[in-house]
Amino acid sequence: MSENETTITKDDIVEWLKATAAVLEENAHYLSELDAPIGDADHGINMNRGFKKVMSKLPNVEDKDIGTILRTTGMALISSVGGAGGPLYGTLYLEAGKAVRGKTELSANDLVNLIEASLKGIVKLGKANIGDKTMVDAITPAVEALRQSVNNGNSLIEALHSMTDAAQKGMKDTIPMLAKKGRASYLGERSIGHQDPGATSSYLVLKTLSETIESRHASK
Amino acid sequence: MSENETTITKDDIVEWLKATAAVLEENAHYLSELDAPIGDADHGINMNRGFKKVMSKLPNVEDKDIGTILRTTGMALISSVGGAGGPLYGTLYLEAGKAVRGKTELSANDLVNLIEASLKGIVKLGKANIGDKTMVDAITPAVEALRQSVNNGNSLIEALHSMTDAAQKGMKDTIPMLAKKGRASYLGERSIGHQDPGATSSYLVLKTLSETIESRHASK
Amino acid sequence: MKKLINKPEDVVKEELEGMALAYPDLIKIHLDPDFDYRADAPVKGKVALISGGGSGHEPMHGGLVGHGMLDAACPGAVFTSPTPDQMLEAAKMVNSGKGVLYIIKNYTGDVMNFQMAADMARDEGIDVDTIIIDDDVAVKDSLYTAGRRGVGTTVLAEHILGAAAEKGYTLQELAALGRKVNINGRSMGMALTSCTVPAAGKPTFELGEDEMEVGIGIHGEPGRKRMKIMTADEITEILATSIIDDGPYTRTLAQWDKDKGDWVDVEVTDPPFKKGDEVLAFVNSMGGTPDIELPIIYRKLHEICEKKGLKIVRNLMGRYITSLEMQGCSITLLKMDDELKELWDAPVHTPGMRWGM
Amino acid sequence: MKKLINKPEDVVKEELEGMALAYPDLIKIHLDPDFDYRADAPVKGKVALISGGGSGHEPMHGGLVGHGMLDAACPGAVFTSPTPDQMLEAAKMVNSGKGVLYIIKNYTGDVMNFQMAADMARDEGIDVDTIIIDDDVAVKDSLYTAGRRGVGTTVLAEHILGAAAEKGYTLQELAALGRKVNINGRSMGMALTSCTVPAAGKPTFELGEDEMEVGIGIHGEPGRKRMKIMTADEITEILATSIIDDGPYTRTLAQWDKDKGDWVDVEVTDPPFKKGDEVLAFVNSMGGTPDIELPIIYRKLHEICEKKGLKIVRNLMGRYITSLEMQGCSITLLKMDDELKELWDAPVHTPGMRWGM
Ligand SMILES: Nc1ncnc2c1ncn2[C@@H]1O[C@H](COP(=O)(O)OP(=O)(O)O)[C@@H](O)[C@H]1O
Ligand SMILES: Nc1ncnc2c1ncn2[C@@H]1O[C@H](COP(=O)(O)OP(=O)(O)O)[C@@H](O)[C@H]1O
Ligand SMILES: [Mg+2]
Ligand SMILES: [Mg+2]
Ligand SMILES: [Mg+2]
Ligand SMILES: [Mg+2]
Repeated sequence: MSENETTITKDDIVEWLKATAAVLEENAHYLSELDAPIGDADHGINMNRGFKKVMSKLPNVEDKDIGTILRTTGMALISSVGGAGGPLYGTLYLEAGKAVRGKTELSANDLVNLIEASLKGIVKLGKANIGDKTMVDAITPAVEALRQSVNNGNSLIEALHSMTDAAQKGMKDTIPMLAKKGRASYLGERSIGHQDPGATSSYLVLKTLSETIESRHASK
Repeated sequence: MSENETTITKDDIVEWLKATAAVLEENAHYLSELDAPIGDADHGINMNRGFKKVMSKLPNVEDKDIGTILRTTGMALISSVGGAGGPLYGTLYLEAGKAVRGKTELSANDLVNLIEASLKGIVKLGKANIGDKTMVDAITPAVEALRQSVNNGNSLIEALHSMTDAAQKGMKDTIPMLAKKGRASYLGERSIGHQDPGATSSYLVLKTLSETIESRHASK
Repeated sequence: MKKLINKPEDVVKEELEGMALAYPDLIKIHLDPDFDYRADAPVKGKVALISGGGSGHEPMHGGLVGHGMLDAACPGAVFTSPTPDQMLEAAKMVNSGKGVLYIIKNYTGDVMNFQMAADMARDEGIDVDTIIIDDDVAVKDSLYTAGRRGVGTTVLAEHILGAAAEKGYTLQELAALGRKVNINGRSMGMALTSCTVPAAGKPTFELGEDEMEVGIGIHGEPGRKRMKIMTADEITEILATSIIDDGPYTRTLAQWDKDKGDWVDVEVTDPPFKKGDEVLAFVNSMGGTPDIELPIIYRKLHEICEKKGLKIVRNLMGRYITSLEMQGCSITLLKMDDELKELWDAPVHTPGMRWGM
Repeated sequence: MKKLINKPEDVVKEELEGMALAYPDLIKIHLDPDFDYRADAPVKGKVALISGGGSGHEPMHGGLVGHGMLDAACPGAVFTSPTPDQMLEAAKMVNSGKGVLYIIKNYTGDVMNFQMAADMARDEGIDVDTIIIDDDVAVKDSLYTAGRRGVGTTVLAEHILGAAAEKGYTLQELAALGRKVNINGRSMGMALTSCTVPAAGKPTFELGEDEMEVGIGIHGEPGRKRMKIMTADEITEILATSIIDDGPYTRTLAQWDKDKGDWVDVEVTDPPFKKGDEVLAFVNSMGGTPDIELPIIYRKLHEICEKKGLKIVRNLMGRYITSLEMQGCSITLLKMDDELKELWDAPVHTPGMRWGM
């Protein structure tokens, strides 16, 4: 039970963002490839460009509170990603930042609130429903799983594992879906059979959070 | 020696032109292919288009004298081939026609005069020298061989064989030449190693003459 | 990838720099955030028009800045919507006090980024309205998807609105005119080849030597369907009849409600074309299709319009809204009236479209 | 082969028909023999300008017919010089009595066919002069070969001469002006990809994915040399310095001697560029290179000209003299003086080039 009291520090968040930048750089090509058959082959390029910008802004706010760090991340993404991904991921981090304004440490519950706020922001902006074949299809089950696991009293690490597994499943579930939102919707039936790039990048972002916390926790 | 008195009739000339049209159609692709590495890949297309036009004009003059038939051929080529080939081949037939004006039968000597006149016209217009890698390199030795063979008292058929052989050799001799005239000259050293398309079409025209006369003679 | 570029990541910036050097009397550029704008901006007493979108569609939009057209254009990375800070800075630069109209092509990313920019600009006290172009009949209609894409009608709207702005139309009048142009314009495109996004380095999609993609967008995104390649006449027939025979199209589009101070969804319906309509016929190359082929399309389009009872009263033929070096074409028909004809004929002077001056 | 055409043999005719339908106020066409001509021809009191050449270089020449440019243009089959009967009939159609100038690009076929046409036209009592454009520095100079090809300077000459003809220059003055433009203009081009002649159905040459052809002509004929692909800046450097650093170039060109009544060979020498020269800089797409790439070339060209002490006082950027869908570009520099600047700025209204009206 003491595990559940593990907290996420400002430094964890900074490390998460750095690791995210590295993961998205590594997967830039892969994400753009996923975007080719049902979009315009730029999702990985866009996200990579955005997180490069985040990395350039991060030093200015590394010693600020988590809310400020996440808001800065969101602003950097909005002004550099473009496409649909820019406003959506920008909103994800802006809303996350708002949800934990002023904090330098997050409890498991704070994390649940943070990710819930992010999802709400994305849905409000993009108006996607579950099943529309978007990033919402990865994040929604992930939030659900995280909250449930935390509520069940599992450790933060365990909860993050559940979140990641749910995100991965949500991502994979986009494959048979017919796209209703974004560029893929132009394809109608032909969008079926392809994994959504935005759902994939969302999974990677969440997985990276889980891995960062786990490895930093283990090494403590 | 009686063989040498074989004459070429108006009908032979008409058959020659028809056979030429067929041969150039058959070789249109090949001639354009030869034109690709050292020119603009159109020589066969051009000649084929030109002889189609000749075929459409031929019925109007089939019962005229050989001079008229050849002049009509030249005019048709000038107004349909375009490129360098148009004026050059047009001149070939125009000058040939002038050389045998009014005739309905040609002796071996008439034929020598006819082809010499053609060559002169081409050289005056195109200013190519022997060795410049043009049709002149096929026609010049052909004329030479024809005249010599006729002068030596060989049969017309034999003389035509000599002409064809010389034209073929002249054509092949263009391969190692560095082009000095026409489009191939832009290539400088890179024109070496390719057979000249115009020399090739000239060889085909002359070979067709020889074959037409031979086959019509044999069937008589 | 074969392109006349230096580094893929420098394409947009270097293109802007080259445009500024080539057209110093016409346009100026701003870097970081990137946009180009009229050299004489802000033009006193005139509403400013701003558009933008992913790069790779040149001359749209950056080459359509100048008298009788746009006041500024914001280029994103190739095929990627630009970011709100670009539209915001551009608005500040060209606003003469009469307000700014954002002309937005209907792509999720473009709409989101422009709407964010509009919100930010209003926060800074700039009077902003937006119009959305969604004219691509290749996309099947539905109230529940991203809807139709904005394609060829955008180019026509940019000049018509630009001419109207020069004549002194107010922001509200321009927004109304823009919406009128949008519902009266329809387009459809096709591709013979893919194109290559510089940063990707390889073709966005693969097409067999005997295949074509019909109903393509302008971002190398796949189209309505893949078909065996056909003759120019057959292709023109498919595009033209898809446009002309398309029924009424209903969707909701976001508009800013000034009184409410919020975005509202407005339901809009396109009237279909009918016999006797006067139209502007626009035959557009996707970039790689050379000028020799467009008149062959135009010729057939003219014949089809005549057969269908549409009278072509104006036309435009050339490369205006492209997808890099993609081979293919699009057709746009815009129903004209006296107002539109007069505005279309008005002078325009931009790098990519010029007449009357 | 992927093209928006019907039958290869119908391309030129259908293109002409489409042009006539698209630009009825500007041009008319004549079929068999084929040419297009100004709708208002013959223009009273004006010398008529006629050019022509193989098709596939659009908008040159057929799209450059109109006020301030050509009176007629004769298209051959793709990449094949047109035939003398075309230029003869065109001359008869547009001659106002002030005579006709044939503008000829220096290719063996073009020169022969135009000279035959000039002879025929003179036989019919039309006053004809000819100028030859041979500006391609990629071709090594020699008095004993076909000489340099006519490329980019042709487009510039066609407008400059067209403007001069509108101003009332005589045939003799126009021929002299044309020769002045020719010796002061130089060009060089390169290709990233080949092009496909419709009748041939496959690419004229093969280039590896990492290769380019430098010093290319406009007919898909191979160039000066094949090289590994380079950046836009490096390519611009090669083209620009080949042009700027080229020494004096001497050759003989055929001219009609009115007194002698015969063609004579005249020796002509181009002066090289020198520090302080004012130039027109022309960056041209070979057809398939999209608009986004040209400013990248222009940007570097501007820098090189500055470094070399050449002052760019006018420019032109776009697709004007093309090789079907070939990707690549060419650069032309034309030394300007007050006369040329004034003529360049004069109005022009053709399908492919338009300003001032
Ligand atoms: N309305 C929307 N709501 C949520 N996510 C969306 C929406 N539209 C698109 N997306 C997501 O954005 C992803 C594409 O992003 P990206 O490629 O960066 O933008 P673009 O489509 O403008 O090129 C899609 O895979 C999808 O997950
Ligand atoms: N000046 C010349 N004199 C004689 N023959 C020439 C000359 N220039 C070109 N040719 C011939 O013309 C041929 C090319 O003809 P063609 O391909 O029809 O014309 P083009 O070069 O205009 O495309 C060359 O292979 C060569 O034999
Ligand atoms: Mg995308
Ligand atoms: Mg040839
Ligand atoms: Mg995109
Ligand atoms: Mg040719």
